[in-house]
Amino acid sequence: MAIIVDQNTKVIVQGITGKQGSFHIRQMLAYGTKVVAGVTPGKGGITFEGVPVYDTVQAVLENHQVDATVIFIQAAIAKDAVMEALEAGIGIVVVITEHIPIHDELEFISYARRKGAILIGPNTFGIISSGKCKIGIPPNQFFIPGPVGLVSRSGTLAYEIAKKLAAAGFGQSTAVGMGGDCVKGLTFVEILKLFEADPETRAVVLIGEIGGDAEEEASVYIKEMTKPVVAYIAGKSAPPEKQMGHAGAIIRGGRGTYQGKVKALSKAGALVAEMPSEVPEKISKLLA
Amino acid sequence: MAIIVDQNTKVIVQGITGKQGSFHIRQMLAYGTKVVAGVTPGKGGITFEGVPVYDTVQAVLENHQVDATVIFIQAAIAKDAVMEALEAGIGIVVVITEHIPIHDELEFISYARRKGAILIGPNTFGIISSGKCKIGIPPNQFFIPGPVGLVSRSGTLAYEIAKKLAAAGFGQSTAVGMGGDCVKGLTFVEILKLFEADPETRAVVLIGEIGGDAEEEASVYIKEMTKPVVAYIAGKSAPPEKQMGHAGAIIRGGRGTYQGKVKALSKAGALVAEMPSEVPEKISKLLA
Amino acid sequence: MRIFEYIGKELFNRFGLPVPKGKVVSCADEAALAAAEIGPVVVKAQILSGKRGKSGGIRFANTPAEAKSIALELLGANIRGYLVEKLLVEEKLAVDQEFYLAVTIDEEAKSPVIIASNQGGIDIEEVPENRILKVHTDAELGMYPFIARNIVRRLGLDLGSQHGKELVKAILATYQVFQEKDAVLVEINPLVFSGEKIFAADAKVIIDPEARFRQKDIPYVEDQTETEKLAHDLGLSYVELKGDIAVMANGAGIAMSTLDILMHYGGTPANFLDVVGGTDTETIARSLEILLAKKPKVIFINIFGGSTRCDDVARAYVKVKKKGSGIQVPVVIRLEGTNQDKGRRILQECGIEAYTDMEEAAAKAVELAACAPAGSSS
Amino acid sequence: MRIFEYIGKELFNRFGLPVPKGKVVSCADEAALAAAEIGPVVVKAQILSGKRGKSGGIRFANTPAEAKSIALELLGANIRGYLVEKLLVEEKLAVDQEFYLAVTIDEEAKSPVIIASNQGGIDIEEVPENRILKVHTDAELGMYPFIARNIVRRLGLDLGSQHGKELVKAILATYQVFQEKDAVLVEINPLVFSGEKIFAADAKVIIDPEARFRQKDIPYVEDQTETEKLAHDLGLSYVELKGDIAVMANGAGIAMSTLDILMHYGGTPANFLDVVGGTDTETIARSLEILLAKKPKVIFINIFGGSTRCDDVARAYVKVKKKGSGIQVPVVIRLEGTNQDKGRRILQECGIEAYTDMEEAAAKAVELAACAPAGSSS
Repeated sequence: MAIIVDQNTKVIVQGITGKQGSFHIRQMLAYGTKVVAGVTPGKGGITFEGVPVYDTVQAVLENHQVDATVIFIQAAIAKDAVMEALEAGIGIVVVITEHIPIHDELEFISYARRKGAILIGPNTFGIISSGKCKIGIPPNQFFIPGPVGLVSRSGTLAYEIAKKLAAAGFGQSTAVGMGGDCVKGLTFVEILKLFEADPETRAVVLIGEIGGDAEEEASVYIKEMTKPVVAYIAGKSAPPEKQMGHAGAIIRGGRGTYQGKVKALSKAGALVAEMPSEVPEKISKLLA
Repeated sequence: MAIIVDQNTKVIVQGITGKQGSFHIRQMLAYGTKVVAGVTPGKGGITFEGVPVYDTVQAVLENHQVDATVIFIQAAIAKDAVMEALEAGIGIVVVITEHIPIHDELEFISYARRKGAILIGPNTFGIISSGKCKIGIPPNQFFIPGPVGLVSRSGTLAYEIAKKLAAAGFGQSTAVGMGGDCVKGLTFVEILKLFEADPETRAVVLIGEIGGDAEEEASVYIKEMTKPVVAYIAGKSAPPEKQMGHAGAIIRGGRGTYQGKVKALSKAGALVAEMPSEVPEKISKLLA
Repeated sequence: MRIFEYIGKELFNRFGLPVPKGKVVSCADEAALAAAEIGPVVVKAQILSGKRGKSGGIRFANTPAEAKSIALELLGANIRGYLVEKLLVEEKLAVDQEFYLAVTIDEEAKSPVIIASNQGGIDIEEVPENRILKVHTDAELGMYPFIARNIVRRLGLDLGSQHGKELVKAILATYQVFQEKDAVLVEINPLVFSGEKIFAADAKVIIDPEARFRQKDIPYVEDQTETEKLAHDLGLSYVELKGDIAVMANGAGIAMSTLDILMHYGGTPANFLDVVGGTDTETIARSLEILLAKKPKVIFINIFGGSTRCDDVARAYVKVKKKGSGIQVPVVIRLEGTNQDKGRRILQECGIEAYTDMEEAAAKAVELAACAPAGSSS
Repeated sequence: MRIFEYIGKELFNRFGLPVPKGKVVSCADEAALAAAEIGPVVVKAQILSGKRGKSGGIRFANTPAEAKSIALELLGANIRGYLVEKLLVEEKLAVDQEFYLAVTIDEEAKSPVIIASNQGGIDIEEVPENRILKVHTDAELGMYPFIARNIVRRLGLDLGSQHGKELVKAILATYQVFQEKDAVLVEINPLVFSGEKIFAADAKVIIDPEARFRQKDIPYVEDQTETEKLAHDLGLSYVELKGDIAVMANGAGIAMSTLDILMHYGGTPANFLDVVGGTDTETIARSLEILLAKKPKVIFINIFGGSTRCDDVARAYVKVKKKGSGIQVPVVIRLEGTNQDKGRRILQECGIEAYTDMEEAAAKAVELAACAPAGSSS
């Protein structure tokens, strides 16, 4: 078991021959992901890394069964690619692209909701069900099967902690990147609910950051969860009102502060780690 | 029984104090329709013909339960009124207004479909379940309870034939105006299906006209119906390629001709009347 | 409402769809000048009709002198019932490939539809069904580049090629014209590749007449007789026909049916006039005067009142009757529906007994027309 | 990115939302001339900060002389950390009623939200919750007049009144600016009624920086230091801080965490630098040079490779090291993730042993910074 994706998930890569796509298709294949096809307009007909390339998503669907797609398309035209996938009826859309205009994001997130599709991201590292399927960009070596569900707003911080967990002997059932932009498809709460229901997941690590109120929202649901949650929040030392890379990480009107998030999470029963290295320590105690 | 509306249907009138709305609210009340409120922006708070008037549909819904709305709003701004009703969740929207731009119609028809609402029209006389509820503009006196379901693209022609039916002793279960524009919400087929399922309806009169292919489409379903259908098609003498008032009544590329429609209907088992007066004669024989 | 080819091409140009270099001229000397500037040209009569080629309305000229002589011939000529007042003098393209492209509305699907074929340049009706692509769009969702890419792919073009990219852009631009200009049809036949570039070699654009209020920048062409224009200005639907019984009815359906019944009884209608629902006394009176001015043998007023109220119609009749030269032709009136008793009484005071049955009334009108001398009203 | 009030008002004007009569000036004489033309005026410092009123940046002048003297005082002054270079000299309105109106994005609802209150003119944070209206729209469906009518009704205005109608139009125009200009915030406080008319008396507009490529007509204000600008031109996220340990990390989350950890060990970061995923050797080298130029005591490079490849980072280090004046400050490098072994080897050839654990590496960087003399690199 795992959440959202597993060893049977058939994946396509939109933007397969681009700079990002061409690098990560290799990594995904190496991880064992069932990549059935790629899309690059104008490159239809070629084979890339052993994977057939098509001009459009529709062309793929005329030849393959597809469960999920991953978008490596430059920000300015990413909306078109996401809409293409959603319109074609693909049920899981992972949007790696960062710097997408937020008005474009609002539109395709709304359309995904209307189509009943799961949209992960944008500006996410993707999703990885350890040992089964990786859709996105995390380095392969730190994601090994295990009892910990991991969800994060940040990519590298998630890898960091996944590695520390692995070093401590704890693999992950599934790791999901919620995405670093202001608005996103799947949220903490939706992901936590899936982990709560997943028999393979015994504890959840939530990696948040300052800005927005995703962690405060998550706290409301964590209160109801039967599985333990360990949280780490980045940005304790950030000066207020300075944008720290993620558009979401703006402290606005006193909401979204480090202190507020830690308080909400603690009150809900989550264990909050001060430093990344404390995460495996806390997990270790919980699952001992 | 009746289709779509009955004596319990709670109706509001959008554009209640306008020229059309103010006339027809009286007629609807006289017919016994349960008109619970009206909407005219800027007139909220007054009472008109005994009916409370509100500024917006939302304001009505804060105070009343509503099943259906009828739109008497000028064409240029009708889309806003229809979207207002749909967005507020009203399940039956009857659009009397004619001359609405077709791109506006495409949008609100698509939105109605998305919201699962029944949209009747635009450019329709409305719907009348005889003796129970009238939403729209047909003259009251010719619509008396009876076994005939009536559906028509044209208003006055429907009244004409309803009157002739009544004179011959046949009232109507429900009469529905499909609307005279190129695109419409409820179609012949959808309405015929409702009549087929309605125990009170024993036969159906379908009034069509040249142009479009609504009658040809209807024929496909008529073949499956257990109830008899009598049809009358206007426009036998119309010269080709001349627009006859209804945007739908353009004969294009040979499709939509009088002869083609009559042939399709006859083949499907419908009895086609040459003259309006033949309609009650045929019904009379069928229901004798 | 149709617009001239050259106006359609101005729209295309505005939305980034390339058209051949060209000039609109209204005299032969201008045509020669344009040809001198452009080189070998096509001279195209600007009329609101298709099939211009087959009717001699599209001609080629290699020299300014040739262009002038063709212009002299075409200007003022009548092609397919239309007077030629303007010509489009356009660069003659070296055509490498021709496509058909249109965006219109599919009534059954209730959505816009893009129609495309790689067999352009001939009537689309003559292209085999399996060579015509129909792609529906969602009116709420609108157009996206990926939709255009799928069309181009299915037309067999390489999306990576210059031609493929140009065609994607052309489809997007065409859709934008359709969407933003409230068109019910934008048709380009042919859309051509000339070298690496794409051009809309023709432009058939029909704008939704109901959207005219928000499309004021388009110079509409009046494709109407004087009388039709008068009626349309009143907000009525009017079409001139060739018979001798003038018809007024309320509602398009009943008006069409009225013509059918008149013909059934052997009469011939002089027009189609739909006094649309809710029209007031004054408008009905004005439209009655329009009918009178055409000097029919008989006038047949067929009203089944819904929004239109019978008393308004009766009052309109009385008003016209009492005014100026009055009403000199026989008038058959049928009144039924909203306020019918009031209307009937008003007419009775005027000495007219209204009919209630439309078929009976129609038969009477045909009978009166058969008896009346030609030009009876003068 | 924020834009100046006067540029926001130009946008409002373009979308049909009235603003007070005004002129932008950059010298005191122009201010006097503007006041002479307009009458009693408000002189407003054009800086990218709120709370200008409380800081003396918004002043009233009844005469041109007064306007001149205020302008002399404000121009060149520093208000809330910003240099005042331009003033907006604007008609002083007779204010009858003040509203608050904003359109922004609700992250939790994932949709646009209109925020309105009839308690305008004061900080919206000070208005009681129950006096603030929040209405969400559907990003796909967009804005409709009925939504504005409901807001106006709920604000307690008569929709039939002139004020009611003006406010409906103002809400629609404000939303249009938000939608068409890719804004993340359009805030008007106050929106005022002066007589029968409505005016946007202030304009706070923030444009989505990611949409800058399609909003080229807006004159953006550079609200960045020189170094920040250099980094942003490379496509990196960079914020200047006050400490002495220069930080490079890949990913906003890990970069933030890196600062947290440095401070946890008693260090102070000199900056936040996120070399976003997938950045190449050249860009990383350039950003390393940017860090060097700020003369920190220590540089801490914390890379956990995903899209960013460890060998690219190592090569960038080697490149800068071998070039010109090289690298004169201690550098602590932590490499982990994609191509980590390759990266490690490259550094080893250069005599550097990369750390694998970021906390250990951070502790080392703090230790080195504590030992280093001030301005160690020169």
